[in-house]
Amino acid sequence: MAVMTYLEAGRRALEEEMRRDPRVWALGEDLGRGGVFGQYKGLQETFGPARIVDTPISEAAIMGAAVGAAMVGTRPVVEMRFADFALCAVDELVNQAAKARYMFGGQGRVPLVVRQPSGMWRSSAAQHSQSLEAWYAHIPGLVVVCPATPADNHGLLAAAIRCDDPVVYMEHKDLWGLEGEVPEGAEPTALGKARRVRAGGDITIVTWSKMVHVAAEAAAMLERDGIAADLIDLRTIWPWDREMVLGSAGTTRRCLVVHEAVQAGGFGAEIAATVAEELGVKVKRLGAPRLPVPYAPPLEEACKIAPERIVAAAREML
Amino acid sequence: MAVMTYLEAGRRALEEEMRRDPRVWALGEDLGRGGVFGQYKGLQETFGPARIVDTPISEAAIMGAAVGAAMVGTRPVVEMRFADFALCAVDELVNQAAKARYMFGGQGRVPLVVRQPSGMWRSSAAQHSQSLEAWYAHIPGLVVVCPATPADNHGLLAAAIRCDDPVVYMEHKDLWGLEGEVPEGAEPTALGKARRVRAGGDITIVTWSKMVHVAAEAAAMLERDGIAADLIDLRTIWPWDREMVLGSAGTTRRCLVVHEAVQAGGFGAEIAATVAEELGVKVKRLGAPRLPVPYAPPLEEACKIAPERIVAAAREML
Amino acid sequence: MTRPNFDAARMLGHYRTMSRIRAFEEAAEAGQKSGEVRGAVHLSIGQEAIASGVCVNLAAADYIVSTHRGHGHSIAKGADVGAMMAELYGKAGGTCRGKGGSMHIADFTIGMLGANGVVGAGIPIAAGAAHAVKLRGGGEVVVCFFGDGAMNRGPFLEGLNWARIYDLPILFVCEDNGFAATTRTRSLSGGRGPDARAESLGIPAMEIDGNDVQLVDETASGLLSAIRAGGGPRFLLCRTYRLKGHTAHDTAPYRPASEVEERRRHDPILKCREALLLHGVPAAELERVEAEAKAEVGSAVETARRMPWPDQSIAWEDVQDVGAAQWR
Amino acid sequence: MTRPNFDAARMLGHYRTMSRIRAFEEAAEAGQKSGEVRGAVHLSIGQEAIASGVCVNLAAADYIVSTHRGHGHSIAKGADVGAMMAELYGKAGGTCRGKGGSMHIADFTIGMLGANGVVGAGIPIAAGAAHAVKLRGGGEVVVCFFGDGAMNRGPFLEGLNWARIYDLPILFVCEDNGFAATTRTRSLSGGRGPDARAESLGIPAMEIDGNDVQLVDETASGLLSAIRAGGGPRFLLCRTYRLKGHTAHDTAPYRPASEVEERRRHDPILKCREALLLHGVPAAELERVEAEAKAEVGSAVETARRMPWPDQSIAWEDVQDVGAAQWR
Ligand SMILES: Cc1ncc(C[n+]2csc(CCOP(=O)(O)OP(=O)(O)O)c2C)c(N)n1
Ligand SMILES: Cc1ncc(C[n+]2csc(CCOP(=O)(O)OP(=O)(O)O)c2C)c(N)n1
Ligand SMILES: [Mg+2]
Ligand SMILES: [Mg+2]
Repeated sequence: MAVMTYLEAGRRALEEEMRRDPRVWALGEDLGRGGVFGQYKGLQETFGPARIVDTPISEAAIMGAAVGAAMVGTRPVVEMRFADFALCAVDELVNQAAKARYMFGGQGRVPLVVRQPSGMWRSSAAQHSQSLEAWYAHIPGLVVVCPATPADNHGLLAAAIRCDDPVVYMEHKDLWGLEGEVPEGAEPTALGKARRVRAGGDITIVTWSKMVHVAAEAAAMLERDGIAADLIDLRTIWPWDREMVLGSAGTTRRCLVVHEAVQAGGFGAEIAATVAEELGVKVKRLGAPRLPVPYAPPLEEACKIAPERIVAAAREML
Repeated sequence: MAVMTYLEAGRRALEEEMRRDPRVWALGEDLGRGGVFGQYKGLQETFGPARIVDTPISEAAIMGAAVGAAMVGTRPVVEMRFADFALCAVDELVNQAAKARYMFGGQGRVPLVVRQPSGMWRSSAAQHSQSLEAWYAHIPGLVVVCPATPADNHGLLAAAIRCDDPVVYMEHKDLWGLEGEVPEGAEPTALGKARRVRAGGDITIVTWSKMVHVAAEAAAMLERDGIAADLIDLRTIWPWDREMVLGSAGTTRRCLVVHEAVQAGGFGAEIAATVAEELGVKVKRLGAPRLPVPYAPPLEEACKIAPERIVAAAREML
Repeated sequence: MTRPNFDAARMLGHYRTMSRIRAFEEAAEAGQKSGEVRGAVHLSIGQEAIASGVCVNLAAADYIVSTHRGHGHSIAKGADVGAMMAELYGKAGGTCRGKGGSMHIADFTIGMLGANGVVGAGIPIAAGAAHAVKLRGGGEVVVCFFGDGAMNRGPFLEGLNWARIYDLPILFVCEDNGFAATTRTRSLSGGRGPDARAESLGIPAMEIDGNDVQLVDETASGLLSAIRAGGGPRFLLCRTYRLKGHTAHDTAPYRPASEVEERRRHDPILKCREALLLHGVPAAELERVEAEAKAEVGSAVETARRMPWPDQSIAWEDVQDVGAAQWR
Repeated sequence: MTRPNFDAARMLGHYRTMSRIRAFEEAAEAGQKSGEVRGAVHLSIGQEAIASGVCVNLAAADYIVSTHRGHGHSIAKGADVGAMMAELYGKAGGTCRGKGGSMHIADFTIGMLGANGVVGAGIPIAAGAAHAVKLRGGGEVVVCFFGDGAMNRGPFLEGLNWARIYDLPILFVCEDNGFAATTRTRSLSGGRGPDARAESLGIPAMEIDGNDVQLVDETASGLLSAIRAGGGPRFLLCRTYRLKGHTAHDTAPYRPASEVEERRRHDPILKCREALLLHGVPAAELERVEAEAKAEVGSAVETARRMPWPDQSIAWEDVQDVGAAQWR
């Protein structure tokens, strides 16, 4: 066990995987200088510029080249800098990486990881704040991961790198500095398995990424009122852990889904709809209003979910 | 009233709007030759190559140029050929067109229409068959329209062209040849208003695009068994007609949503989740499995929804 | 006039490859017209010399990346014509198990990394394949085929720049048939052409008659040697002509019959045939080659026709490992 | 040495514009460091001559499209410094009502169509604005600013080709400060440079010292005249240097202090000052101009500080008309 930041945990996972497997390499802008958030710090010194590759501002080629390089037996880790810039490479990710194995009848595989730092962070406004996990969850062929803790940013990134599928890996920018314990020498975390943050029998709260921490606050507030929330950190958005979610909601008969992304068409809809279909119990979602993320703090606030709102929503359902 | 195809109805709407408003123009590949499906036939002869613009294979520039041209007071109609190719222009559509008005504090507007022919058609396989309306519905700033009939392809395209917001306009490729009556000289169809295809009190079926016709078949089959479906063609996916859907589902207490798109993370989830949240009634969705669309007919079939499946799903809910 | 460096056996090989491609394309066209071959089918009739002339210089371990018009490249690289035809027919024994069809034809066993339904998308993919080769210190080369229309897509710039700055073992082959679908490419392309663009990105470029298979072969051979020697990327612009429409359904009314007539006289197979005859290869030999090609393709069609459809259960295979059983 | 064609009044105008930009950038930097200015802030310190030299040749009706580093362009085009500063402070009176911040600074009233958070994204947008101008038969021109790093993005090729083939009234201005964020752009760019790429797309290109405001002004003037006369697009490559880090938080440890020191001697404001003094403009006059610039910006900061936050209700405005009230 060692205490480290979410950022450092990701850095270590990459470093360990690169040591373990010489086929693993990383590519993206400014990686030699440590990457835009410092999450690659020191890696080029360790592995050299051929394995920690500084690229031009060519998102389409970064992603497209990773597809070709993955097909030919290497395991690229693609850095997109901000999830928003991955929108410059959607053909490459969605039409190529996600579909190659299938449309070629299983001949080729595209084992790549696309790191897409996501979410609202320091008033970054409309083009640097998006959370688009729902998009990628909708695309057959892709795995989608949203780690919430240092331990998971370590264990899930390792798992993503070892995975033979293309994985969209969405770190939350506002979590870089979060500290937590990371088990040493542990096996990678299983993809597709949720984590029960705290157990409770009164209401199921399903969430992921930064909202795990906001929801944990809310759960603590509810607890003070004697309401026990079963709080689930989904961790992997696709495939999502239906078993844990349906199991919990079947017991509590109430399922609240909370995410930072825009609520309309967000992945919360998938979960709520599934729970309603399968169990016919109460469901509710909390997500951002359908607004581009604004710059000014009080406006940005309008897009955020405070613990109090989760508490209020949970109360309404009881 | 005149009987015409879905394709011709769209062609006429564009022609009429171009006559009405000199700021309207269209741009895309091979438009001078009528467009890849013939939906622009004759328009370059009528309006000249400056208003029906043949473009290079530059989807990013087609969309990006349309954004700039819209900001400066013209009203471009962008042809993307296949919705799948619009994935080469996502930054331009999602980071630029959708957000410009907002992030510039209302200074600029981007009144453009992006025609994105969608859906499965003649074994076109994974890169020419996608239905991605859920993506665009998730993006603040965008209007999303999916016409199902010739009358609507006329009335909604006219409305989309007159709209001051960027509109993603998704014609279904398998409907081009569908014939139907189109009222002459009618006002554009209101965006955001669903159409009740047939009234019934037993179950609400919400659908759009080609699935309207499949669901109508299913409704006829159900009727033979004495089950009256309230069949709603959503027409506009964002904003969707919550009022009609919730009104109907409140009466029937059952809401089945059917769409051609992949079910996981499809827009059906939004509707089902909303209905469950607001009314606590039975919901169910039918969409494609999470598969890239395969080529061979029996495989492609696995992605399609037959009327019988709708009937079975409806029966289960009763 | 006889030609210098004429190698009759090698040229006869080209004649065979080109005849096999031609026969395949004609069968694909017929299949599309009969409705047995679905989806969009893009024929390379008239462009066979490029595929044959380039690929003869490749080993099985070398890679190619292709376009929507990919049958010829696949055959020239060594793909099995029977499995290819089965793929077009959407049958279980197709190269892609019936999941891809013409636009996604691929054969990874011989380094054919796939056709592509998106114009220009193969360029960064090919650059990435070459990047991987370099990364693992391999000696393979990658050939990236694309059409003149692709020069106006952003990935052209990004992919070529990529190959240049990382000094990758890749040959870019632009098949300039003058058209992007129904539009004359040059009317919508600024500057001198794709070769000038490649040069502006620092990649040495050459322009040749792509209908002269000997010339394509010799030129590609030289360029590939330079690449194998560590010389970095090269660009080869091949002038050619698409003798058929854009797709098998397109009758191409947008170009004058006289133009097509004129170009038919430069049919690469015809040219190759003339050269072979001139160099003393008997006509009977050529006819035998053609007949064999037709017979091979004919039996491929028959086999494909008789082959069963893929079982619907395979629709659920090859999507992904993680969550493989979770469809909704 | 005195300069030919020296117009003291015009140069004094440049001195004023550049001083106002410099003062604005220094205040933005301070605001970012104090935490009052949020988001990412990219300073144009050292690059002011390009904005001033180009924009002095534009009328209010002409358009510009900018980048993430857009303060200078906005000021040179005539945006109100007070409203700009309020925008950086996220206040109600900002040019974008506090919704955009530095990276989305814009002022449509004076034809400033927006900064952009996505590198290269402005290029097709600018081409489209010029397309619209041509379509409606207007006489305006569009200037598209972008950095050297943008030359490696696909939209560079697509947007320039677009401007060429439709013969649009647009001047592309590449501000080549040698860096793309923390990386030296040339190390990741094939070929001779962005001007060579422009030429390969058929657009006449020139390269000049972008720190010499008189030269920028004269060159831009000539190019814009050609464009206004219907000559189609032009490309101007301006060599310059970013005297500060990539963002206001970046201390730029990746470049030697000696290099920055060297370049500081080519500070465009310094150069302009020397020229003015040499041509007899009194130092006091220059100091007055600087003091005015600082005062203007100082009061803009004070006003911005005191200004109220935007009311949260406006978060729901400016999204879209259709479905404006439907948030979920
Ligand atoms: C990104 C994209 N845009 C448009 C299309 C439609 N399309 C398919 S082939 C083609 C023409 C391509 O021309 P070229 O690259 O010259 O290849 P050719 O067909 O001549 O072999 C077009 C426009 C596509 N497949 N992908
Ligand atoms: C598509 C995209 N990729 C990456 C970034 C991150 N980024 C912002 S500015 C910048 C460097 C741009 O360099 P250049 O174009 O030379 O402009 P400069 O910053 O030097 O003015 C980068 C990489 C971005 N904003 N957009
Ligand atoms: Mg072509
Ligand atoms: Mg720069």
